[in-house]
Amino acid sequence: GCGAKKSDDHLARIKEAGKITIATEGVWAPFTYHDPDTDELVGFDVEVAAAIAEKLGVTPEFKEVAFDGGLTGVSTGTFDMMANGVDVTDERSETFDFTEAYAYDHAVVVTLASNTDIASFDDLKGHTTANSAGSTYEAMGIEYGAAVSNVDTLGETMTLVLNGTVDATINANTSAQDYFNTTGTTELKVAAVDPEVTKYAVPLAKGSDNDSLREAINQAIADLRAEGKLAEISNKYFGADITAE
Amino acid sequence: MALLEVKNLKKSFAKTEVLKGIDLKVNRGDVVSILGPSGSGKTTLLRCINFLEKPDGGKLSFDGEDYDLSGISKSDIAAIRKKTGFVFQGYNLFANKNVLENVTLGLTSARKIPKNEADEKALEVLKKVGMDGYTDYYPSQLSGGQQQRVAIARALATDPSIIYFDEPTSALDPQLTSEVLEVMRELADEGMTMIVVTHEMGFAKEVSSHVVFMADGNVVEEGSSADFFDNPKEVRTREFLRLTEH
Amino acid sequence: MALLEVKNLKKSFAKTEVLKGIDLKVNRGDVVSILGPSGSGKTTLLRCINFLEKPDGGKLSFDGEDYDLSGISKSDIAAIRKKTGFVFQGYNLFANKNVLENVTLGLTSARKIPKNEADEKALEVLKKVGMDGYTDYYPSQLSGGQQQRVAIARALATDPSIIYFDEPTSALDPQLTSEVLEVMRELADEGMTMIVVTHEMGFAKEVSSHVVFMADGNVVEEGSSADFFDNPKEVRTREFLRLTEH
Amino acid sequence: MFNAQTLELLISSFPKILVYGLKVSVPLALIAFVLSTVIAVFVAMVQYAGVPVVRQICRFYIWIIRGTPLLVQLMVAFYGLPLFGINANPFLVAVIVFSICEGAYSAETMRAAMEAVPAGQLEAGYCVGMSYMQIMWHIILPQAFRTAFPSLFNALISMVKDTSLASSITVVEMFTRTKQIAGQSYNYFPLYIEVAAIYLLFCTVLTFVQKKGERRLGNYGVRK
Amino acid sequence: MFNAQTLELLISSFPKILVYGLKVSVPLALIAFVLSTVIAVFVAMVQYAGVPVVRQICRFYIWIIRGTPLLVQLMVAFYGLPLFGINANPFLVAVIVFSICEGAYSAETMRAAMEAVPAGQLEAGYCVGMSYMQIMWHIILPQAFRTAFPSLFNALISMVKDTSLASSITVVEMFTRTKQIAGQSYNYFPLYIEVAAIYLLFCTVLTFVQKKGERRLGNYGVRK
Ligand SMILES: Nc1ncnc2c1ncn2[C@@H]1O[C@H](COP(=O)(O)OP(=O)(O)OP(=O)(O)O)[C@@H](O)[C@H]1O
Ligand SMILES: Nc1ncnc2c1ncn2[C@@H]1O[C@H](COP(=O)(O)OP(=O)(O)OP(=O)(O)O)[C@@H](O)[C@H]1O
Ligand SMILES: [Mg+2]
Ligand SMILES: [Mg+2]
Repeated sequence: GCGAKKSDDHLARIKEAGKITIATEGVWAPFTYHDPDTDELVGFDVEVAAAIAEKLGVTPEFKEVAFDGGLTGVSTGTFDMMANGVDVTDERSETFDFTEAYAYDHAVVVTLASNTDIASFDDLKGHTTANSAGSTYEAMGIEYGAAVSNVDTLGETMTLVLNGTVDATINANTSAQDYFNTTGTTELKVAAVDPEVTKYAVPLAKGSDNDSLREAINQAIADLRAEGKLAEISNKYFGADITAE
Repeated sequence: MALLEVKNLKKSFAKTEVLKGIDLKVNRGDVVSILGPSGSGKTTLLRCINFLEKPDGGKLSFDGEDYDLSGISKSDIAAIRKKTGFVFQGYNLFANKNVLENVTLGLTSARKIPKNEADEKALEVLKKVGMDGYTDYYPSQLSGGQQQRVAIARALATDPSIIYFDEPTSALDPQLTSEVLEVMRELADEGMTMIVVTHEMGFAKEVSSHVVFMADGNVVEEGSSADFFDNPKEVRTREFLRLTEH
Repeated sequence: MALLEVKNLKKSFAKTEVLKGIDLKVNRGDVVSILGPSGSGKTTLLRCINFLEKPDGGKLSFDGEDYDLSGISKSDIAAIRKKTGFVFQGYNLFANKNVLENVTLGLTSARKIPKNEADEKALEVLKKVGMDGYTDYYPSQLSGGQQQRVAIARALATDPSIIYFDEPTSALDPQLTSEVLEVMRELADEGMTMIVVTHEMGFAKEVSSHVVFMADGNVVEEGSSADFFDNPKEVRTREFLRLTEH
Repeated sequence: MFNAQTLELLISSFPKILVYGLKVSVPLALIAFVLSTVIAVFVAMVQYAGVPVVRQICRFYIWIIRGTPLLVQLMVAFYGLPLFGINANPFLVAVIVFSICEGAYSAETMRAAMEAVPAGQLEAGYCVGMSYMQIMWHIILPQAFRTAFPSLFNALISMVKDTSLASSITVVEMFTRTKQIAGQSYNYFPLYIEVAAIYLLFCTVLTFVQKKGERRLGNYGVRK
Repeated sequence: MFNAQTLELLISSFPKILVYGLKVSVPLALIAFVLSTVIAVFVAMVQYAGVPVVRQICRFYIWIIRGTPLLVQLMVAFYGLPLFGINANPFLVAVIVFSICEGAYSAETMRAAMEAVPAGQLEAGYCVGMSYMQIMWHIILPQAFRTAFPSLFNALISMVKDTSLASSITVVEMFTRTKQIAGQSYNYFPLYIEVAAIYLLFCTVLTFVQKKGERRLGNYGVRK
């Protein structure tokens, strides 16, 4: 409540409130989206975050928000954490303190099934790709010498490939597979897989205030992994276990 | 032969008949004053013979050609307008053009006269109305009397066969009124054909050759200026003349 | 004792001195006409004594109180305005209010008079100017003469000690002018104190008790109405009277 | 892309999207419209009257607000406030930010409309003994409002669509709701057309209300 | 969040963002502004003159365009065109869609401005023998443009910010560029403030140009 002196420890405050606020987009299947039948917020990240909250002994309170807003809110303390398939890089680790990874993924190149020009990431040089601005995949495209266009959502990127507007898109293997499954398309294929691993983790605001919370979440992830819970959730959404390295 | 002759001109707005069959004849060199109470249709008459309003019926003969007023073609309208000038009660100078451009625009744009010729002509007519010192003023920088004199110059510049004036002095104070009436008096002396809607009895009496008195959309009385003022025949005319002499 | 006395009123706009030290005295029941050429400062004088312009200097005594014109307080201005009425050349009726509201607003809003009393008073003054049949008309639906009569009613409604008129008929045609002058004549007959800036020589001659002739920011000549017109002393006055008789 | 399945999706999603329009987008825009108009009237009056210091503050407000993106304003308000210990409801923040933003634009509209009222109206008010505020209230503002009304309503119509920016501060409105539904099937295009049609519906209704309102406000007997 | 590292980020990103403003956002807005004004003049003239069928088409255009979100218009154009075998350059599509969208709003502004030119100006033009188009060109449009200029410029200032919507059709402009940079470190907030400051800079310049332009267009000797 207002006026009462707040604890200096984030975890203590969360426990005191009995709830943890979790930012998530809600528009990105199968990580965070609305179930077509029940309309409820579901997804891999949503269930993992709920399981973490349970381990912390508090109720999860999801806040659906655009990606930029979610991260900003974590850094300013509006949200306690974000669960949105946020992938870790060194540079981002300077802005946020990340927990241990709860899932692993690989970047893949998606092209038209009929495409024969692109069989590896190196083949991207001189071709056009599309990705959302600021994503890891956009950076990869630039790195491999592709001309990158920007759009907002996975659906739009795939549309561009299908239209022939761009030659390829780089995305998470998980997302690409989900797109293939959901839409049933046979016109697209995975043309190349990046051996490098992408780590999904929970970003927390910088500062010693968060040390105990990070510890607790790390512990929760370890426990959930040991219990097989993470694998269970992963199988439910991806038909595969992506939670082990 | 008359320069302009109107026969049985009719005009209604919605349900009200504003002109109920006007006949009017103007010879070259005539100065015709149109008098009448407010709402009698004087402005509407002038606007109809220059097609700013569409007449409902009537015949017009102008400069030897005959036209059917209700069915006249766009090109005939354009042709007649090129031979007439119009001076509005509210001047209607082009707000975005200076004095010189106001006068030359009808020459350069409508008649494709080269700019230097048009400027020459404009200076000539501006001199006539005493406004040649104001070529680069905008209308908003001039007094009402000055604006009206420029409007007269604009009408003169195209060498019209006839000029229509709609209450050219009614928005002016007495001194400015004198200025403008003086210019019109000179035009009359030079033989310009004019139709003048006016409330200035002095002007109507001294300058005009004919007077037409309208009421309720009809011509009630007309005649030579001397006859009309010295010897009005109709009751309505006498009543009107008495009232305006307050 | 005079109802209103102005001493040495001065007013400049930017560099030009428009009023160069005006003295003016008005007794209860006087009707003072102010004449003068365009630009002589007549309007500015009226506007200064009702504080629509801020005077640069001078003394005012009004209804027994003395004020310093250049340093007068807001509350004094408000107090004086509640005892005066102003009729503008351009009427300035409230465009968003109908005739009745135009007249009552000064009562209900400025003087907190109950609505029914205000309506009663408004109908009384509207009747006086012959406009009681138009209570729910908007200004834009009235002719110029009708608007000016409503403006007079609006000024009358607050029972002012004096009414200022600034060329109340100059925007009107001769017939509408007669209507308005008639109303003013009646007011004069009833003993209303008035200052009237006008170009209507007939009105100045017949109705007013005093005439003030201004030129270039000075009072050139003043006197009783009869003296002024029959026997003007100054050259400028005579010249002016000659010119306005075109 | 346009097959039976898509049609079914469009039909089933229509009420879901519509309800977020009626529940979030339209109320947000309407409340912000009313508040922004209040702000606009105040700011316009301060400038019209030339109140010394406050006038400069109002100019500064207009400069800053018109010069920066609404999205950033929303984020500064929502994520900046907690830094000062204020944890406001996101819908409330959205309402306030939209009001403040639209207020700056509308203030300029209102000011122009007030300046278009002839000076004689103010003077006539003084001459019948009314105070400045009485004249504003009874004479100047009603006339200015009549002039500004169509522009203000135009702004309202724009605002209904701009509410989608509120998704950056956790307000799920009609457009974000559409994205949620589209995210299930990756079938964005048809759903975007559908939401555009719903916006069009709202705007048509608002345009109709505007026409009625213009007539209601009256044109004071002026023939058009 | 605001530490030495953030400061360094802000400094290093400033030129990167600015260059996309100068290279994309501002040119896009300026070109679209010019084209939209041409459209607006045409559409306004058609309505002013009351050209029968074309007038209805113009009303329909205004209704559709003002009623639907710009984002959807962009996407329909960009993703819809390939369905007809047209693969247009995204910047070109953005220019066209922004022009068409802004054209609808500006057309209403221009129409109101034309209707505000006194009818006597048209009549006086006829009376000196000018044709309808000559009167439009020399008299009505110049005066209307002078009146509409501040509103049109307001729209331009808004458009500079709205260019960010072009990101949905692969055009990287200033705001998307900011997102790209922020995406590397996820340090959104400070960078958003920075981009807002750059927008403010542009808008300040545009406001200045507007003032100059208003003076240049002249007010025909009217004292203000
Ligand atoms: N556009 C119009 N629509 C409807 N009625 C009109 C229109 N123009 C004029 N009238 C009406 O036609 C009648 C004649 O008007 P007109 O202006 O010709 O009179 P007028 O003799 O010039 O009067 P005034 O001396 O006041 O100028 C009036 O009753 C007027 O109300
Ligand atoms: N607000 C103003 N700013 C600058 N000059 C002004 C202003 N008002 C009036 N003047 C000038 O002051 C002088 C006197 O003007 P005023 O309107 O008082 O004259 P007037 O005697 O009423 O003339 P008229 O008979 O034309 O109404 C004129 O030269 C006029 O240009
Ligand atoms: Mg007339
Ligand atoms: Mg005056």
